[in-house]
Amino acid sequence: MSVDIQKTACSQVTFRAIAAHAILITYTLIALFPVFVIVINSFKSRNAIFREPLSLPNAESFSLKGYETVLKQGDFVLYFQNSLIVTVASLTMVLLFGAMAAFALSEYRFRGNLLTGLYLAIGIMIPIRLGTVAILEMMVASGLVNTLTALILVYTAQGLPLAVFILSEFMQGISDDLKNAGRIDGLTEYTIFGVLVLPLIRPALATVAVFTMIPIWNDLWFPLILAPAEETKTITLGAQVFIGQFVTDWNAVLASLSLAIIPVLVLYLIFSRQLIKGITAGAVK
Amino acid sequence: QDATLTIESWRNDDLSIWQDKIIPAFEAKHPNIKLKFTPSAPAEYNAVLNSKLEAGSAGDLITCRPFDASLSLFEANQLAPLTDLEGMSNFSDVAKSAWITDDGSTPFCVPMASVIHGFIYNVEAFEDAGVEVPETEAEFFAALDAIKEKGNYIPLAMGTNDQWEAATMGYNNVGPNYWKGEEGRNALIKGEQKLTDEPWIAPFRQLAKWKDYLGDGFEAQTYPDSQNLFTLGRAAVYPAGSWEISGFNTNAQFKMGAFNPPVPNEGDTCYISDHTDIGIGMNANTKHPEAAKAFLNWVGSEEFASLYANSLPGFFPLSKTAVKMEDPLAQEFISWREKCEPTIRSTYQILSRGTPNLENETWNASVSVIKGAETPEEAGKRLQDGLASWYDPQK
Amino acid sequence: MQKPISKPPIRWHIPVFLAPAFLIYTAVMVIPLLGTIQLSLFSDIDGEQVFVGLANFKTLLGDQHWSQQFWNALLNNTWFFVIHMLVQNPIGILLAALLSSNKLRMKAFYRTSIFIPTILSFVIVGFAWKLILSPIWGVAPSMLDVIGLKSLFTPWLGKEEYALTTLALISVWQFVGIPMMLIYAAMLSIPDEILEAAECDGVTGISQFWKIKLPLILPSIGIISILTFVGNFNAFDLIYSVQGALAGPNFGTDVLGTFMFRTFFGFQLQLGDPNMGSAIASIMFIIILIGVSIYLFGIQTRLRRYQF
Amino acid sequence: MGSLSLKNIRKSFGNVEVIKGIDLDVKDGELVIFVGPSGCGKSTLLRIIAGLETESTGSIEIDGDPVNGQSPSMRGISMVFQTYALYPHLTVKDNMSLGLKQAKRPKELIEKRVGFASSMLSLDDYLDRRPAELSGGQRQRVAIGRAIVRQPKLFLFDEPLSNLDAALRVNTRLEIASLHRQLSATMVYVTHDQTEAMTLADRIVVLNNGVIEQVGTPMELYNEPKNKFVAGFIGSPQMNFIPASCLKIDDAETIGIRPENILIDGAKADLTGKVSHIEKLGSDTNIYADCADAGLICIRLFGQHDTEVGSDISLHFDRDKMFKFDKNGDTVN
Amino acid sequence: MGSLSLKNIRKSFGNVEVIKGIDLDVKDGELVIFVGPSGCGKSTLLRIIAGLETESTGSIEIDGDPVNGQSPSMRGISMVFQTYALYPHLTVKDNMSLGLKQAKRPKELIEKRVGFASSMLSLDDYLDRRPAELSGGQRQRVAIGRAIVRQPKLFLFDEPLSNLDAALRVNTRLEIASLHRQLSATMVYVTHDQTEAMTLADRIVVLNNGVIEQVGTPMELYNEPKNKFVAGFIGSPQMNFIPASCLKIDDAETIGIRPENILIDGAKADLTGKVSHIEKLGSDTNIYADCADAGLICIRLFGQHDTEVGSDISLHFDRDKMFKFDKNGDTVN
Ligand SMILES: Nc1ncnc2c1ncn2[C@@H]1O[C@H](COP(=O)(O)OP(=O)(O)OP(=O)(O)O)[C@@H](O)[C@H]1O
Ligand SMILES: Nc1ncnc2c1ncn2[C@@H]1O[C@H](COP(=O)(O)OP(=O)(O)OP(=O)(O)O)[C@@H](O)[C@H]1O
Ligand SMILES: [Mg+2]
Ligand SMILES: [Mg+2]
Repeated sequence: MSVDIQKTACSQVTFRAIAAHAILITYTLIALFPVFVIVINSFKSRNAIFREPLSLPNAESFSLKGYETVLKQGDFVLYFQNSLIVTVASLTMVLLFGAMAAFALSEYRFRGNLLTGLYLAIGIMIPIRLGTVAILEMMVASGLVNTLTALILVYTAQGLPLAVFILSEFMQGISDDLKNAGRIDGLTEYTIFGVLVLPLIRPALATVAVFTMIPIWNDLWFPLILAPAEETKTITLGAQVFIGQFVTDWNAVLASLSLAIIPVLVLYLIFSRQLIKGITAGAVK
Repeated sequence: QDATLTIESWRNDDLSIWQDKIIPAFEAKHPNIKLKFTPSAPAEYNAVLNSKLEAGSAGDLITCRPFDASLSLFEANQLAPLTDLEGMSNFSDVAKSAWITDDGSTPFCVPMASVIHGFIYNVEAFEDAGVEVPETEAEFFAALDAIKEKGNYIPLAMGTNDQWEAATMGYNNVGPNYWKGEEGRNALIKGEQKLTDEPWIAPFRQLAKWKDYLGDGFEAQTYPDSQNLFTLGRAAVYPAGSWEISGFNTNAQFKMGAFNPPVPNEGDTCYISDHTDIGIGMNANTKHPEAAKAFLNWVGSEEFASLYANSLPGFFPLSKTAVKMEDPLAQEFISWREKCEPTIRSTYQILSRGTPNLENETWNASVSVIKGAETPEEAGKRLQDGLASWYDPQK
Repeated sequence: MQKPISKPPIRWHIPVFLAPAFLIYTAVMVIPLLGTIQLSLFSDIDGEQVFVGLANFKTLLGDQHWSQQFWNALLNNTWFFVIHMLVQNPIGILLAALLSSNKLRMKAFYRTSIFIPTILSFVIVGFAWKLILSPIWGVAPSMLDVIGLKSLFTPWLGKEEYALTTLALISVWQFVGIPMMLIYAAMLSIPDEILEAAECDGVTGISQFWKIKLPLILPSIGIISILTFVGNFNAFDLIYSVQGALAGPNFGTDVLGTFMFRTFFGFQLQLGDPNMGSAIASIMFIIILIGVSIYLFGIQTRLRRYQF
Repeated sequence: MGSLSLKNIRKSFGNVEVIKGIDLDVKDGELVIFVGPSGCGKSTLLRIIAGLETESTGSIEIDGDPVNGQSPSMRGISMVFQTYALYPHLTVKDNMSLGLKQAKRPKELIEKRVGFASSMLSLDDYLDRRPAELSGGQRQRVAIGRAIVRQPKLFLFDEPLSNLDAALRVNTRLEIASLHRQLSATMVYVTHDQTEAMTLADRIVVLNNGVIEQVGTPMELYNEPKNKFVAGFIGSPQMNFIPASCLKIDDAETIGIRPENILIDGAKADLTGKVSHIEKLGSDTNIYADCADAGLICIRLFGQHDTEVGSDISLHFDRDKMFKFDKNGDTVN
Repeated sequence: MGSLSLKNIRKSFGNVEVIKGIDLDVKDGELVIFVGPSGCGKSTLLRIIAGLETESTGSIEIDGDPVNGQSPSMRGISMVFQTYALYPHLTVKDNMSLGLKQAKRPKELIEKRVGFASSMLSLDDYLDRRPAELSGGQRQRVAIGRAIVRQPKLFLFDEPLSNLDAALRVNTRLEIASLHRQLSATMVYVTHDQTEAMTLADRIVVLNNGVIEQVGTPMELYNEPKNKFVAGFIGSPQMNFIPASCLKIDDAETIGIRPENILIDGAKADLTGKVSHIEKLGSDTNIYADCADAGLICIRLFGQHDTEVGSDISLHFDRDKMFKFDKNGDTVN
């Protein structure tokens, strides 16, 4: 009898694992199928895309035309670089400033705390796009049009509210005793923030980084308006050239956008490595 | 003095033509003027342009949408008046009508091109079904029936997902034959006809019949889907605008022909939509007005007309001087100017100034009618009510 | 040496922590947006901006043409949100829960794969799904055919009755990574020992999720709900890239975002009307503000947070 | 330099008052130990001294300067938390040196101090581990190490040795004592361990339910407890309390006698009972006798003894070492 | 029903082997106590038994059934964690009853058990609080309560009393002992407290550095330690170790003598020295004498004594109670 128990125990465990894998694999397929469709089609000729959207590229349908077009048209390396600079710089500012504000809001009680929190949260509620004209006027006035700085400022402002919102939630989870230990150790509030709190909310920072990065990377609107110049074009804007009024060069669009996935994917992988289990383990009883 | 001019445009499609042909041609003549063509995506063009103009960061030369969109820019002092531009004299009043103040006194954009509506067909499909190019509505439907019967081709390549094809390549394509082109259009503007009148309902009646000839699932068929369907040789007839020509030429592997919208009865005068579509104007705040004017004058020249028309078959020059088309399909389209009466799209001038917007409503109505969700009469009534709600002559 | 009793010193670090975020945010976001919102109280009369008070709002809610579109958009928006709450968030939580179970292999692979749709641009997402769901190119029909359900196929994106739900599901597909990531991050911060204690208590598997993990990640679920709410009521890009600014079929997928964009920036022959556009934006803002306030004051204050 | 003075400190959590008016003066260089039942407010009081909890009323002076409202880092203290509160992402070494680094002390000094602390606490092998990879006792030692490397004027220890084994505990205790002497630092120390309290303290503060029951040197508390509570709390096994009536004494309500002051003596029996349970500790033996009216009485004998459970036993109380308590539990002289 | 058998258990963290081959049989209903220096692997071993840590090699049987690879919940155990591991979102009451609820036990039973545990642990007043609002000792008691309400066949306690005060500790200890008898449950218990180990254990397992040094009843370990390590570890204050040469004994390397077995006797002095330090515990007095070659020697006297620090002292060792150890530290008979 006892042996039976063990067997069922084991099989229950494996069953659970199999069920978990089954669900995850199913969902992974759902998630990846459309991506797969895009990627295979970016390697096919236009006719093949629409004739047999599901088939893999073969000798006949294989074509790098899309990629060739992309590389010929404009300076894609530069566009990549611009996108990367803008994304990374805005991210850094959003994470740093956002975490600072979140720390102030979640750690200290002061008059106007709630109000400040609400004020900063309002930004999540209105799309910044609505302020376009005023932003553009401001950038024109300060001579920032067609500079990456303009984009970085806008994206920082755009990303901050969400970052503050999410980070302050996570910061409340950090043991008070830990911060207190720091205070007693003579750490200033700044070092407590930098040395204790920031490392401990790494998972949250990674999450926020990912959330912030995606809309920045994929944004079309502000590059179009604030920095459409050749030298400051971003990759998404660069890809937009292939979407015409009547004729869209799907090969090129697919190719350029498939290419554009790679850097975000890399950034994502970098950040998701910060999602570590047990970051606070062993801290307190 | 040296100047660099930036051109705002929604014509992503033309980027290489500008870079390879037009700009070098111009710069050869004006060595101290440099041109930069910076198109943005067509769907965002208006919004982007307005924002930039408002903030003062827009380019020197501005590609003009026809009618109100540009008129409002002019009224906001963002487009410069071009009354005394010499090049303007090369254009007829009709050509200028899309970019001129309502009183007809001040033009503000140099007309560049118009597009003509009609039908492009797959010659092999017609041969396969043994049908001839239709002249009348009856022949048209007979041909479609025959193709459908034969079953090798989808008779009509059109979808309703994106909505605008139904109105632009449907309603405004076949419509002028019923409302007699300019005559009906002007009557509508003056309030002498209503959208519930027969000439305005009849095109809907025809559209309602199209449903049976469209492909399966046309409700979700997008505009590129339709293009692909046709160029892949799976559809016989494509309700088209002339702008498709160059794209179709590269993508289709079969012989194509074109016919103008069939007339209701044999012997009727045919009308075509020859729509003024693209103009170019000058940013009122440009730092190089002289250079910009030099360019605009050049746009009015014969050289430009011929260069542009032949680089972009399907976009027909509007200048008075006749231009010879090298592309046979384009030549076919432009030849209709001689046998038929041209007109522009019915909703474009004045009638889409209010809310509800007649153009947008027409898109929606055309789709509903094709799908059978609305009868032609209901659609007409809805459009009329909408228009009457704000347009005084129709009240 | 007796020092005088000092008042608590000014805590300079608080303004220092807040300042950078506050300044950038105020300058680049709030002030421009205020300018825009203010437009809703004005009207363009003969090229002059004239103060008209709440007239624009009256038009929006009173004029039959405007109000019909508005309510349609609001209703669609609500449905859009409901689907996300019912589908996206449970799936996201489920996936995160599965991923955070300790012994699972290939975690990183699953996590990354499931997140990939979220990093795609709307252009690609729109293209891919239109291609897949297109009745013409046969991806979805032929796949349904394989499992013998071809008869179920209809051009979902083109039918008024399905289009919005289909779009919402596409959006769920795209964004499920977000709740997943957030919940996953929250679950990571639950100390192992608490879960071990639960194991010993016989609280395992699903009941461990309900009784231990879920209460501990409740604040994150709150955040997700509010983010979903805000995100959905601001939704625009996906619908715009799949169905265009007119949000067809027959405004079946029109949400406040597309309605506002169309009005504000104009579309085709329709000229942009920043005044009415910002009136719509203001109403959107108010709706969202109400939702967020309900959350902040009604729910968030009641959610307990636990320190680990 | 490191004196501490508390005046009428009170603290409430919500409606519950947990510290109910504490007055205490700790002299410079003194080592004061707080003892008291679990939940009586020891940790809270320590946290108030550290500035981590704001007192509801009352004033605190360190070194003669009022520090109310001052931040913990300004007060120049070190604290060992009952929950350790280690920095989970830092190695043992960094946990210990962070405070010094922050104070920009020279590298060599930091090395030296950390080296000293880690060898004193036998942590040398673990310097590069993170807290999660340590055993409970090792974590506790890191927490102690972190406090002592900073050598402040005032140390606050909250049960710093509770997870250490006997040998290490004795060692660490001795090290803390010598640290105390060397640095002549003031220390406030919470412990549950009688031995620790008795051997380490200059003075012991007995807390109960948020108030101070008695303050005094260990021997004062042991020999002259002010009341029944203190008498029962100090000394292990606990003092036996017997209704005075059982012993026919009438100037008191209750008689207290420590287990070690009871003799087993058939001749002069004050009470008789039956052996109910025996605890052999090796060096001593505790015998529990059931004495009818007087209840369970514990007798502590030196060395190892074999007494059969259930056998009869006669107890003689050393009159000189008896304590008398009145109705309120106060000591009667 | 609740027997436990460990065979050659080993466990490594990365490269470091912390459990180095443990064989142990615990009989049904036995209370076994693990003692050993901090970091020797006690908690790890307990966690391996619970199934929370997978052994690198070896097999575990509970009730005669191999349980390797089984999940903790299947093993029918209760555990008190050294770090408490309370559910932060549940009240004290819910913390205790969750396991029973999960097992779908009837409401009344749950009420009864929780009521019993909370009154036994003096937690009645705190039933509706959450862990964050409790003192350290209160948290620890909740952790104990949570383990005992489930009444499993095998209890695992990791230093369950370390944060309790003396009185409560004695009480809880007695309650655990009676629980043990009542339920005839098997218990494995880790403690650092000598008294706890000596009084509570059926058998004590002395662990050192991942291996078992000796297993036996408390008195066996006290009276017949197998080696110097055990001799030094059991008993407090620690046994004194003196080089055999100092006493002119040559059949051993080292001589061990417990502090309580040293007499102060000028007549029969085995060693002389100077008093260097005195610890007064009230009931006993520990005198530390500096004896030149023999080093610091601790003498434990019953009762209170006043000896001046610095005075000369002569020590006499009870020959019968001396332990002899060879070079390897093993006991010589
Ligand atoms: N996750 C881990 N990674 C690496 N080493 C570990 C880990 N957990 C424990 N150790 C090490 O294993 C050894 C045994 O740890 P364990 O917790 O079993 O000790 P313990 O006997 O319970 O000590 P204590 O009495 O201090 O609680 C210790 O030296 C510890 O540093
Ligand atoms: N945050 C809080 N909210 C409410 N009550 C609290 C809070 N913190 C502590 N208490 C209560 O205050 C009382 C004193 O707590 P404190 O931690 O000072 O006790 P302690 O003397 O340190 O006990 P122990 O010896 O068990 O650590 C306890 O009864 C506890 O339940
Ligand atoms: Mg405490
Ligand atoms: Mg341990």
